[in-house]
Amino acid sequence: MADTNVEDTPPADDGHPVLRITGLNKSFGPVHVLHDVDFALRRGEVMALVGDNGAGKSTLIKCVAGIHPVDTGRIEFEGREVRVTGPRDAAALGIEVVYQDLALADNLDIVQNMFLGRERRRGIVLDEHSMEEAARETLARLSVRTVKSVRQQVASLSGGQRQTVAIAKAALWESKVVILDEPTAALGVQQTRQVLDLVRRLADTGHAVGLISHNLNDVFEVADRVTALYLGRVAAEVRTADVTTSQVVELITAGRSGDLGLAPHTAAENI
Amino acid sequence: MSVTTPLLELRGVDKSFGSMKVLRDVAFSAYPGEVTALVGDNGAGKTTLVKCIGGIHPYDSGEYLFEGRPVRLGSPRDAAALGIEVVHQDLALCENLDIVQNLFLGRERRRGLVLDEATMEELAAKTLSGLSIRTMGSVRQRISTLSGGQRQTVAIARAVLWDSRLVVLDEPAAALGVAQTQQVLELVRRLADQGLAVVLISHNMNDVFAVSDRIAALYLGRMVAQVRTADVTHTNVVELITSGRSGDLGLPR
Amino acid sequence: MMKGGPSQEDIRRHNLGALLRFVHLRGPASRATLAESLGLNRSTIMALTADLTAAGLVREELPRKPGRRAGRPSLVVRPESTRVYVLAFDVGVDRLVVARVGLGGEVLDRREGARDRGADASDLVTALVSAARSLVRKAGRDAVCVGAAVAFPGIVRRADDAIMFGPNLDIGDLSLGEALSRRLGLGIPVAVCNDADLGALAEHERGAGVGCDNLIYLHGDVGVGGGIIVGGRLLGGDQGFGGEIGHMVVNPGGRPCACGAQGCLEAEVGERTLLAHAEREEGPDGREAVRAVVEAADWGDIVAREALHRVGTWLGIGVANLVNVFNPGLVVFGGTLRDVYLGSAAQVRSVLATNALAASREKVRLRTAALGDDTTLVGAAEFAFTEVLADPVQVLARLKAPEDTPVL
Amino acid sequence: MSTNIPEGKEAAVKLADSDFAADRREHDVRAAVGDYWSRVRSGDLGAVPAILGLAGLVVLFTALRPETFLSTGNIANLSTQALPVTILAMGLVFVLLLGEIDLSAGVASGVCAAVMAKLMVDAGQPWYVAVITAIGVGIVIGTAIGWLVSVVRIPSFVVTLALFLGLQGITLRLIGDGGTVPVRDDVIVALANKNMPVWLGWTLAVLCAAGYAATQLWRWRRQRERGLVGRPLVLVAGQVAVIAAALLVATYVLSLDRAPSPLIVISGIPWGVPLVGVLLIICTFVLGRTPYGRHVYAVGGNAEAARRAGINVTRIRMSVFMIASTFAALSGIAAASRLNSITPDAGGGTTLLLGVGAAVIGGTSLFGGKGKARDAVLGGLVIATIDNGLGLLGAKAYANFLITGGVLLFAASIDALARRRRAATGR
Repeated sequence: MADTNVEDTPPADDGHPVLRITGLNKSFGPVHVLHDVDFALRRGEVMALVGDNGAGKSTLIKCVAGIHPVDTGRIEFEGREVRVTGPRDAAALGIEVVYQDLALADNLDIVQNMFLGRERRRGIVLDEHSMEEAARETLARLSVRTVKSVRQQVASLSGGQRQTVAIAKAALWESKVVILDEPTAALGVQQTRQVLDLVRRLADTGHAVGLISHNLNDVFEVADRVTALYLGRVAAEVRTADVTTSQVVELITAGRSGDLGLAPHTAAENI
Repeated sequence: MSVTTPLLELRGVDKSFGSMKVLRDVAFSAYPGEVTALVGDNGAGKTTLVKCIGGIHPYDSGEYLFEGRPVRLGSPRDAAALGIEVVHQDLALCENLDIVQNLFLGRERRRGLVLDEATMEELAAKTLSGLSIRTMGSVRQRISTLSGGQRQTVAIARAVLWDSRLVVLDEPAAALGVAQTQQVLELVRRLADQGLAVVLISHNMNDVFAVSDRIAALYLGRMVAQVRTADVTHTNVVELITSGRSGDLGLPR
Repeated sequence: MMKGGPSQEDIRRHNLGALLRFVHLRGPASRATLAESLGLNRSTIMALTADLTAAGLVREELPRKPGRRAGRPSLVVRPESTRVYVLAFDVGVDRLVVARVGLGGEVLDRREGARDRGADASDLVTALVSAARSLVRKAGRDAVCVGAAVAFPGIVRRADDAIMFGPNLDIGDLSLGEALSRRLGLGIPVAVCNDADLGALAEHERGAGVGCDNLIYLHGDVGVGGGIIVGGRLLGGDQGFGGEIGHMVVNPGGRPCACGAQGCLEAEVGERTLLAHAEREEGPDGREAVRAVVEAADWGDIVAREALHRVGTWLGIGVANLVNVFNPGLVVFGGTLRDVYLGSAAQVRSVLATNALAASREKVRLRTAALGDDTTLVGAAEFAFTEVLADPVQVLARLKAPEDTPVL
Repeated sequence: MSTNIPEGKEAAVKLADSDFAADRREHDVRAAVGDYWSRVRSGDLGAVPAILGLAGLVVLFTALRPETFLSTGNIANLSTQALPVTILAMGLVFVLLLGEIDLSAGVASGVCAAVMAKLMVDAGQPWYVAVITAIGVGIVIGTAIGWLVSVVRIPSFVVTLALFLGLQGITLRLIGDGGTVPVRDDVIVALANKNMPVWLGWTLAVLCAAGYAATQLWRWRRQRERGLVGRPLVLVAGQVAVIAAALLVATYVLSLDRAPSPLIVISGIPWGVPLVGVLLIICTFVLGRTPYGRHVYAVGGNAEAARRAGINVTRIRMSVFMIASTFAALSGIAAASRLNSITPDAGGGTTLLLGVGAAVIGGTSLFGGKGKARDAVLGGLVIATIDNGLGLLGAKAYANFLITGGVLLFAASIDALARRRRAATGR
């Protein structure tokens, strides 16, 4: 039952995962939410994390980000076991999480937002020039061209542009792992395109990217692999090239699909 | 039952905000005596659609039929005049007033200059007990003393009191405990069983399956399917929500 | 009796019953409404009302309606709910309720208590009788008790109200109805019925099933009971044992059931099974424990969610079979199954959609009990009223005649 | 005994949480007291703090100045002293109910009084023309504030702060720097300085008591008739008795001769008191019994809800400022009557603060949505009592400021704490 790891046949091993989580369990008091979860993010790859509402996606991400302490389980970063006890630990390792609410200050401009809380300074003065340069350089590296000026106030940006800024902010910090929580929710088709492109480029520039999404078309478009959570367990980790959307939906709603997924008796007698 | 005409029918509704297209060619129907669940991912356009139904947003093009007759809504007042009541998530109740006062807010009964408190109180009690609402001590309780579920109940009862014919509920069970959620769900069901057309927006598939007669799924601003709940499975609905198609249903391949 | 057609007297008795039944179930009504609904002319209604009034079963008065200024008020016929009542006993595995229910269905007064799962039969009778006596004492001196019935979680033989099988509540060889009737000393028999059958009756007459003559009621307590109404009548079978939906096998070779079989619906969706799936066998049991599982699932507990998912699957299969066999218009979930259904509706209906015939499932409505926790209690009350509703004046006369000495 | 159904009354299953049991339950005195207590516990204090405060102050000052404070002369003085602040506060209650503030009400009262005085003294107009004009000026000021706040949507704090400065200039321009315009018109002066004939006072008092009793009982009967359970008759009767007794005792005290010399007779209710009484009745009626009043509470409680319910929020918002300024005009006239003159600083200084203080001390919430017209009367009496009592004690001006400020802060704290309490018990 614990041996639900379908990923026993090693995938064409493109190096060790940057982040690897094994056997993670998490309860909130009596409420058990994650059970023996294995999850891995690899350099240059987008890993989609899918699951029904309440399957444990956000909890898993918050465990990775150090917001929730884990009950049991092992977190390895670049092959070494690490302890993540707070958001600062995660940031120090180079794990950045972009949440749905983005946490941007509307009244500040793009540069100010990207450096919020980690401003560069010279003596006691803010080093505006260096920050502006770094921001512009990061945006250019990610081929973000939709923003007219880095000195634009965030309030004047569209939803897609805000998402872009938030993602770029995460990429600014020498981060190795970037995890995005539903970055395309509430965006139009056009803007979704931009953000997905950005997600792909993030991986192509050498980051390990985790993507939480409800939209399977987006997932299939941009992700290399999918981890499907079903009631707090990993139903399967598969390559997007090997499965269809219907199979992933079955993994999400029933925990199994054909040969994939959980053993029958845990998946409610195979119905 | 399928021969009954829908109370509300939208055809080919488009809606854009500036250059952003939010609804595309949406068809939607709500039938009297039925609960129609409106499901979709965040940003699929549920809220916009509800606002179009409620007359808050004008739609760009498309047809709006009420009882089979085309109507044009200019404002929420027009919708209210047709008997369309939208219960938003924030409920819009005055916490400093009591249940009766909230139920009659803006449409107070009066005798001459004076408020007719006794009649309002009687009608309020009658409406609430007609909905088998059994969880409140007194109709003279202030809203500030009520729980979230009870507030939701008051907001819904207001729709009934005003003889609404179509009630749209935006996530009525969000942020409620399970006992309260169950009560609200049963209330939603009772509304429909009394002959109202009910549109329920919900993220919770159990809630959707527990009370709905039809499910309308939005995917990226398109209505990909409107099906009878009896004919679909949980997996079908999740697939429609997450990828816009499921088997024969939804977007063409 | 041997005559071809019904006699004048039969017709009158029937009409009296119909009128009383109407105000009992639908509430106070004007003569005009009664005439229209019963298909009788107004003078007949007047005569019937006069008879019932004289018998003390109804009274006529001015309506209390909001905005009564409009129009001439017409008299309404109102059941004498405080003067004519029945005693309803609801014997659950963990919970006992005794109520005094007035004509018109209003619960006038009630006593409620917890029952220990290990308690024996004589304790049960003593508790019920003492509660009933205190209810009778508090009724007015002019009030009259016209019937009594017990809702019991077991299989009851219709002929003599003998309890044939009650795996979750064993009371031995005791004849419950007789014992209660004797100890109460009100001169009325006490009927004993299967609780789910009574639940079906209650939901049919006062709950979610008003106006639906083909319905199935599923009642969850420790076990699972069922009541099937076909064509407006309760399906009893040859000896009244019918409708034991809880012992319909849904999973051959599945979990063992108290009845000896394996994979009964009760064994797959009952309280013990749900708690076992949720890894809560150790903790408290009963209705609150079931609710706690649903609550935990709502909070996101994966064990509880999976337990509900599994139970929902079997419940869905059970409902699918019932829908295929009976083609009901309505399936009502009561007792703990209300919570289980609301917590697993997506699974129940998904299974129904894949397992039931499209034609049968298309129009079936799934509902929770509108009477809530009182479904079986209300059913007992309705059952107790049947006799007086069938022949109002006679029954009342018989009850009042013997002696005018006060009871107890 | 393992099966048990407890016997007796306590065993009866509580229907308390079903079917509006509280509406059906036979209300007895105990239940009513219980309800009241639970309301107090949830932060709905009503008039209790103000009444307790007033009683405390009376006891305190009586103990400190036993011979003067409770003398009939001082009591009459107290009632006229409370006059301007009470009227001002009554208007402010409307503004506060919306959660807004009118900082200019004090100086608006000065402007109106100055207009009145100038019209009578310089233009020789009769008193009624002057008074009507003054009230008209009040309405104009209120309309201007209301328009700026509700249509232009400038925060009321800013609008009225601006007017607070600006209107002082107008008073100064009208009266002239260092000038004083005397008010000598008999009618105006009578308001705060003359008394009603004793018989008229008694007649009015008895009429008021009877009228109050009649409306209360009539309402109670009507509820009973409809099968709605109101408060028990004993409580209604008790409330009527207490109010009537207070009314009659006050009339009796004010009907005693309070002349310092035995040669003349001064007795009767000061004319200002029935004026406040009439305003109180009107405001209570408007706020409690009319749709307009209900809408004021609704906008104060949740403007968005009110808007969605089809209430014209802009118009309601505008109207309350008009009412406040109109009452300010009346308050200015009362103040002018008391002082017999108008100075350039009329309505300035602490006038406004005392008005707001009176409303808040009486129980009106600064957060909007909660308050009654009677709050102004109770609060006005508290403010006047402090002023009067400290005067009798010969306290210095600084002490007066300190103590009044302290009382205001105390009342506002009670308001804020009660609000937190309400929020906490809400869910």
